[in-house]
Amino acid sequence: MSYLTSSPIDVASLLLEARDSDGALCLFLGVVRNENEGRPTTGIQYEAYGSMAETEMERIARLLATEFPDVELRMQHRVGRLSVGEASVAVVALSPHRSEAFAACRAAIDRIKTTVPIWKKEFHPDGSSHWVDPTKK
Amino acid sequence: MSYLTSSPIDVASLLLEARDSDGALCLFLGVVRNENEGRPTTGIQYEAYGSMAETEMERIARLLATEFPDVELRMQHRVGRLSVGEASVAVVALSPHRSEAFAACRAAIDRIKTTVPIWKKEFHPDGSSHWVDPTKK
Amino acid sequence: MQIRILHFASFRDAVGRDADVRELSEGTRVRDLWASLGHEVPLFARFRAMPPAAVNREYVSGETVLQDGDEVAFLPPVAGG
Amino acid sequence: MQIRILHFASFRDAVGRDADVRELSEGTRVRDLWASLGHEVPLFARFRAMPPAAVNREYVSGETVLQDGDEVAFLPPVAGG
Repeated sequence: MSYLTSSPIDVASLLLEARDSDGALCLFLGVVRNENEGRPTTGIQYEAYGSMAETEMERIARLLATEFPDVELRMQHRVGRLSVGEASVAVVALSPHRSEAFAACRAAIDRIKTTVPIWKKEFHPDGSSHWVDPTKK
Repeated sequence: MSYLTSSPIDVASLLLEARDSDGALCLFLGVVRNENEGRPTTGIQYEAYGSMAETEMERIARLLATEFPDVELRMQHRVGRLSVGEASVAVVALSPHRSEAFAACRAAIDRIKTTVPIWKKEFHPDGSSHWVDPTKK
Repeated sequence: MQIRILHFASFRDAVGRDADVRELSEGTRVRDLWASLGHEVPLFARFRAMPPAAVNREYVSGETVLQDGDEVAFLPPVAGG
Repeated sequence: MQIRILHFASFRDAVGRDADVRELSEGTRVRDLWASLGHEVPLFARFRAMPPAAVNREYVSGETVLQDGDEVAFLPPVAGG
């Protein structure tokens, strides 16, 4: 399965089939909001450097597998034009106990946001748009 | 909606309908595992002091609403006999940003496990069973 | 006055019933009730401290004075999730 | 030698294309390429430090020496999630 998808993220299928030893599942969903930094938003265009984003998410998965050996991790990031309320990213962490499930899920989404080459252009009610720069806050 | 259910938890419906201001969703699922404390398990019977469990989960929800005013919280706990792989508890926290979603979700499941009057009897492959006592570890 | 006691999980197994109705004298505290149950239920007598108790579905301290019609429960260690 | 440069998001908007092919002399480092692009693209000239760069889909430092056939990208601040 690839980490990027241009179709709506199928959350139900990401949740399926825990291992018999899994007692905990933590899912994180990033959802398109109706505002950002105080400005109303009507939608977001996600653009990826696709081949590198796949490589980078694979690298994140490999590192987290070392840091959390009991955790099974599933990640998917959507690309394309999304409306308010749609999921842009999903991370699922399954593990025997809940502490590692929460920690691995949180670490995964934090790293995805930091290193995976994906960009977003926000659209506003007045028709204008701009590329989001998280380093300028 | 009541917090306790004797039917399988409908996770999909718990995930539906974020508010337009929600940018983050964190779901925790507790799942019946195939072993506990080193002993193989074939299933778990969850028993609740139903009316008090509802009151107590409502109290947890109220306290967390004060601690995390931006978070919308949904919780459900299953009762009855469950097999390995079935979800026993679900917590969903929706919020504008991910930090509170993770924190509220984690706080909710930690408190559910500590104060809600629910008990579990584990069944083993040899047909024996016992009530789990988390204070004896 | 009359109160109702509910028994759950391992406590129900120990008592052999899931509920009891009991006549108490005015002023009986939750901890007095627990102490009297200890004379009847061997498992309860083995507790050094009173387990968590609820009156009318709310956690209470042992000092709580019981009232006519109360629903009382002593709770084995909870294990939800 | 020949390399390919990919432009994404705000950088693509600034360059006006999503890719360029370019002839470079042997020994050209990533930071040399960035400096030369700064002479052509006003947005790039405004950067005090080189942005994160990738060669063949892996993050690299500015000292990395480019090879024939490399796929190079300078990356605007990422904003996934």
